[in-house]
Amino acid sequence: MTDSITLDSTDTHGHSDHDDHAHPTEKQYWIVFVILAVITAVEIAWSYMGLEGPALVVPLIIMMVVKFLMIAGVFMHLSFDSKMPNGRTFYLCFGAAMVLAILVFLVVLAAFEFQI
Amino acid sequence: MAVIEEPLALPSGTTKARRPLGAFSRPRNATGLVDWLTTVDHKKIGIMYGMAAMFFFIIGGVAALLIRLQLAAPNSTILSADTYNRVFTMHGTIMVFLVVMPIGAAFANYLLPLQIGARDVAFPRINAFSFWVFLAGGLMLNSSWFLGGGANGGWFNYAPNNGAAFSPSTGIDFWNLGLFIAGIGSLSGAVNLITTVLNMRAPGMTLMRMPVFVWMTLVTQFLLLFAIPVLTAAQLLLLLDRQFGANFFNVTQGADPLLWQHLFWIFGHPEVYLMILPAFGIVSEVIPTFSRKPIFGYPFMVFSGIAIGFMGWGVWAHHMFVSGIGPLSVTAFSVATMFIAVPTGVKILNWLATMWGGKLILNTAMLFSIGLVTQFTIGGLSGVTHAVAPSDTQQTDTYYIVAHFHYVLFGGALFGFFAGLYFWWPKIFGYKLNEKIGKWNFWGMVLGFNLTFGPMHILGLQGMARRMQTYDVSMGFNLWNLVSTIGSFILGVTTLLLFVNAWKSYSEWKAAGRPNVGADPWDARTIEWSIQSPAPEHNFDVTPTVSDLDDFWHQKYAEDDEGKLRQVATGDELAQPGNGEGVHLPAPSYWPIVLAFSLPIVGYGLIYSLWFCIPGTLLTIISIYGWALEPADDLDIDDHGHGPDQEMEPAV
Amino acid sequence: MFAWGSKYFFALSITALLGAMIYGIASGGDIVGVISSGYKGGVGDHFGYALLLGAGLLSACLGLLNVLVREADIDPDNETSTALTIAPPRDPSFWGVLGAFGVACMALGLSISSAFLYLGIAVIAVVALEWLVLAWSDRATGDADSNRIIRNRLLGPFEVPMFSMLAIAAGVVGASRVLLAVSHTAATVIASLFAALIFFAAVFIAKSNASRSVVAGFVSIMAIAVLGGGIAGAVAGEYEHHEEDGHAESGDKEAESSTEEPVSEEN
Amino acid sequence: MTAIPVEDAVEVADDHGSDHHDDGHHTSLGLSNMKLAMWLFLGSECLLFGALISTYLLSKARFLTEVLAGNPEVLGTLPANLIEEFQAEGSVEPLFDIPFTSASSFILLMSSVTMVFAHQAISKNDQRNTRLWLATTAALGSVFIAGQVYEFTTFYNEGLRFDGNLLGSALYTLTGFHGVHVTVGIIMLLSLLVLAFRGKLNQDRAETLELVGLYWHFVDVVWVLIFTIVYLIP
Repeated sequence: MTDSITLDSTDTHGHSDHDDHAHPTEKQYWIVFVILAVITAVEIAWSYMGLEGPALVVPLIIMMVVKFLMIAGVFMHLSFDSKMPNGRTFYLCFGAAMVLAILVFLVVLAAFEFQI
Repeated sequence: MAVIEEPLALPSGTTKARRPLGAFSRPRNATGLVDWLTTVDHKKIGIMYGMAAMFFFIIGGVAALLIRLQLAAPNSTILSADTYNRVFTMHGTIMVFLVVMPIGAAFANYLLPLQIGARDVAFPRINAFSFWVFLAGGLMLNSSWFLGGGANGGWFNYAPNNGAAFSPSTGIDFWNLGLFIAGIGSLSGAVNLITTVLNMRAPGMTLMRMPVFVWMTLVTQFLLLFAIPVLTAAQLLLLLDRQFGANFFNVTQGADPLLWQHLFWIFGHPEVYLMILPAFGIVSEVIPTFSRKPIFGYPFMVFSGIAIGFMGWGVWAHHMFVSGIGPLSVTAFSVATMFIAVPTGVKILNWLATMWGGKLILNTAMLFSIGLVTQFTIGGLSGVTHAVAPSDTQQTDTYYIVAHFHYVLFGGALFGFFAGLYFWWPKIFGYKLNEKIGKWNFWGMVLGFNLTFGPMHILGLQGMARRMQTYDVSMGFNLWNLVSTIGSFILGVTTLLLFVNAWKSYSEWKAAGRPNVGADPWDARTIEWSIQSPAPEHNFDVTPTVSDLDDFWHQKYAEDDEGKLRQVATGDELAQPGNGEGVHLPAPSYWPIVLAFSLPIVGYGLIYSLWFCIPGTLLTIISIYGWALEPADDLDIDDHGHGPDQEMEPAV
Repeated sequence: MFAWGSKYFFALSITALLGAMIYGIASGGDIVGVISSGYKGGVGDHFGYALLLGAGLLSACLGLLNVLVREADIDPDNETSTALTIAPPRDPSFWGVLGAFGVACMALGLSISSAFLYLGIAVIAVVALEWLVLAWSDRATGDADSNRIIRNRLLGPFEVPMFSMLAIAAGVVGASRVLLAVSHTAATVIASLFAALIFFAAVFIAKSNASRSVVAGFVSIMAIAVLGGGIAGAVAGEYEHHEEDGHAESGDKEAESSTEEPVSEEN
Repeated sequence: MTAIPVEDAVEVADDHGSDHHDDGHHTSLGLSNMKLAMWLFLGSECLLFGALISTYLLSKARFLTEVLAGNPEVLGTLPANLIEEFQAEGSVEPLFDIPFTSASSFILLMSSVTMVFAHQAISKNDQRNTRLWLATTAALGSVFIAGQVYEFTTFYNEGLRFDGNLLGSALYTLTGFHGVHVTVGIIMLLSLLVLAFRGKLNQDRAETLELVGLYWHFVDVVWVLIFTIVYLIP
């Protein structure tokens, strides 16, 4: 199973289970792992820089989101599974929950801020 | 799932020899009680959901009548203040969690696979588990009646009153753990039914060809899937507070008890919609059938349902306008709440437009549907008055609120469910319910219902607070409370006519030698009417191929040369004969019920003695593994018999 | 309907339940409390009562499962052949040894610490269960292979999760004792090194053709390191962070690294 | 892999069930039921952890307000040195041992990558490496849990009690709940390992392993959130 077959066969059959062509290669996993490790290291370093307020929080949040997306996309195969027919369903089910959770709980925390 | 498939059955009738993973064999050829306890048939599970809900309905109804009896006259002492607190709390809890939700689940279970042309749900064993765990939770909740009294903090059990300091009796523990356990059932049911709708549809049944009921159930299950965990989280905090001394709602430690209100209502408002949407789905099936017209604006029906589902998440704080959440929050949630009236209004208009110009057949099912449209509209209108924050500030915690939510829940949800019962009864049990008693049932309920809850609007505006145990003569509440109590007894008696009707119709049918009611007694529209009544165990002999919305109706009626609509076949001519030869059904299993009833043991352990948790947890773990390692006697089970309930591996 | 396997469990259940009541009353409970499982009034010694009650309920469940499941399953042909064939010799069993260990633990617990008592009771309970099922399944049919299958079918759901949890518990308790016995910095370093060692050893094994025995050797050395380190750490006690006494800590660290390093080279 | 017969590839439905053939062998969306169900379950878990994380953030904020205001009820639940540090920093950061937690985060991250290798191995029907990676993942998970036991013991020794104040309740609940999820994951991995050693975990069951993997990665993702939100942002 070479890479060219991977690309060709992805669109022709939709069996997610057993369709291992669509999944990333070991090399990709290693690259992602190294990137994740580096981001984590940067995060920790950033937290030791003595910054305060948005300068501290915003980059940390951005790095957290990037890590989240990389794990969900590559390790959990979301970005690969969503390329197959109807594969976006996984994406939508999980994404809807995620967005809902973020919005709802941000509103809750905001409501406590604005409370009398 | 399995691409590498093993032969289903050899011609000789023997199956290929295989080595199961271990564990116990599955029950085979079970009959009688064991059959019901181990069944994984979605129809039997649906019926059991319905029966369990009716059982709890009677308990909740008795509680309601006790409340009304207490309030019939001023300074009444029938119930002590403490008992009164317990009775109204349990009434609310039972009616919401153990009656309205499971009746919705009953219809969803019975009808969903039939309406999408499936053999069963995606995970039949999880389906059985969902029911049993709901029942286990419900029974545990109700066991509190005998073990020191039920919960007494209102159905929402606000913090910090729900803490051990203010509610030292075990009632709230039972409330907490019972609903916790029942919530597991709702959650697994939601996962199961969503998978079923998305993945088990018959050929040609595209999303926009699904009956409205299926759509509304799908939205409902998504609401459950996302709302239940929030309640579970809140209950976890309460559990840790009460049983393990945590401080989440401990005000002396600086905790903010509003956290409970937020979490509860983030769950609670979607909960409101997930109670009413199945009923909306039911009347959206009944009204077109008896108006002899297709549903008006099908896409609008679907999208307004989805819109309700989404917007239901943005309005929870309108339950908290007077709790001090601040003017900004009040304004934002007030506006959001007004907007949610729009999709609901769209639905009402669509039902009216469906009936408009139709040849209405006013049988009991249709009457109950019209009852929903009218009564729910009244409740919806009083709901809009709550959206207006200044007005709501006056109405909060008065009987006006009680009137409002009974108009939407009883007048809405329950009328819808009664419509559904009268409509699908022949499909489920093989005989029609008596129309004469049915009409008594309907008109009696409308009368009793409005007599009970109509006056509560007035009482509320007069200033009668809800949850108060009694009132003084001088307060001027006497007349309308008496009217309300009289109404409630009319309502109670006429509601029981359903049971009378079921019994009488059955005995007449039996006396007449069980005549076949036919596959399609109502000349209905959707594909569940294309199979025999009662629905055979295997559902469809051949999986239908769907090419239209209301496919069955389109098979029966076609346009002739002049463009006029004519009947080309009757439902009974088109119906499948009900021959299940060669159909493999998922095998029954002991494990769902064992697993479900192992959870309350842990629950009782948490309340009484942690030592009880040990056998409970052991039994839970063993049954999870017994389930996961259960051999599939029936090879067909491989394809849709397993669920990924965390620890489960497919037992091939 | 009740074959003797289920009778066995039911008898056990009744005995245990009766025992629970007698024990409850004997240890100061009252009769109503004992019968109502502690709902009304005292049950005497909670621990012993709950244990016996739990045992009774569990064996009732097992008996019920037997009736429902296992006994419907006996092949009549094999059933009759039981009488004809001589029961085959059992596989070598370690349950007896483990049971003796449990009794010893219990005896130890009575004089030293209640933790040993509980451990002993748990071990004895497990051994009793295993032994009962083994003894019973050995007579179930005349065929040793199907007997073993029957045994596995009954005990698989118990053994797999129990094995998993014991493995986790051993690893977690052992490793955390080591971490607790050393300073914060050392804990961080040890945890990182230990995880990195596992990770890179796995990568190395995956890439190489390391033989089964090498892998098994590595795994057992790691296991011994964790358990041995855990015992050493537990004996050394928790590190006192405000004292300058790093003696036990450095000793532990050396012990850890000295067992680890040769292994990675070996691979 | 090679096991996919050509007919299957052709037959699979690619729009909403239009060529759905028989009961359940193919699904309307062409997606696996179990995988869909797993994603839905994980979706609901998002809401659960969302609620717990917000509870932590709120409780921590309220706790700090009380500590800074010198509420004696709250101060009484903590040793004096912790209170001084909290008041000096204006945050609960002095409680945490960031280097150690960072190591834990790396360990969990490693276990995620070993999990995908296990899935890759079983996709290639490589029994040896499937077992190897399953065991490695479980071992790394156990090290993480051991780290959590260490961390909890340290917090406890420093004077933070579960039933003492808001911070203790919220912190132990959130991280403990995550730890329970990791433990359940390890139990699942070890169960798979037992099946693998009994020779029952073959390529047909790659999906089972993938589902456990999804759960495992989700738990890792939750830790990514907790690590940043709880530990790094004061």
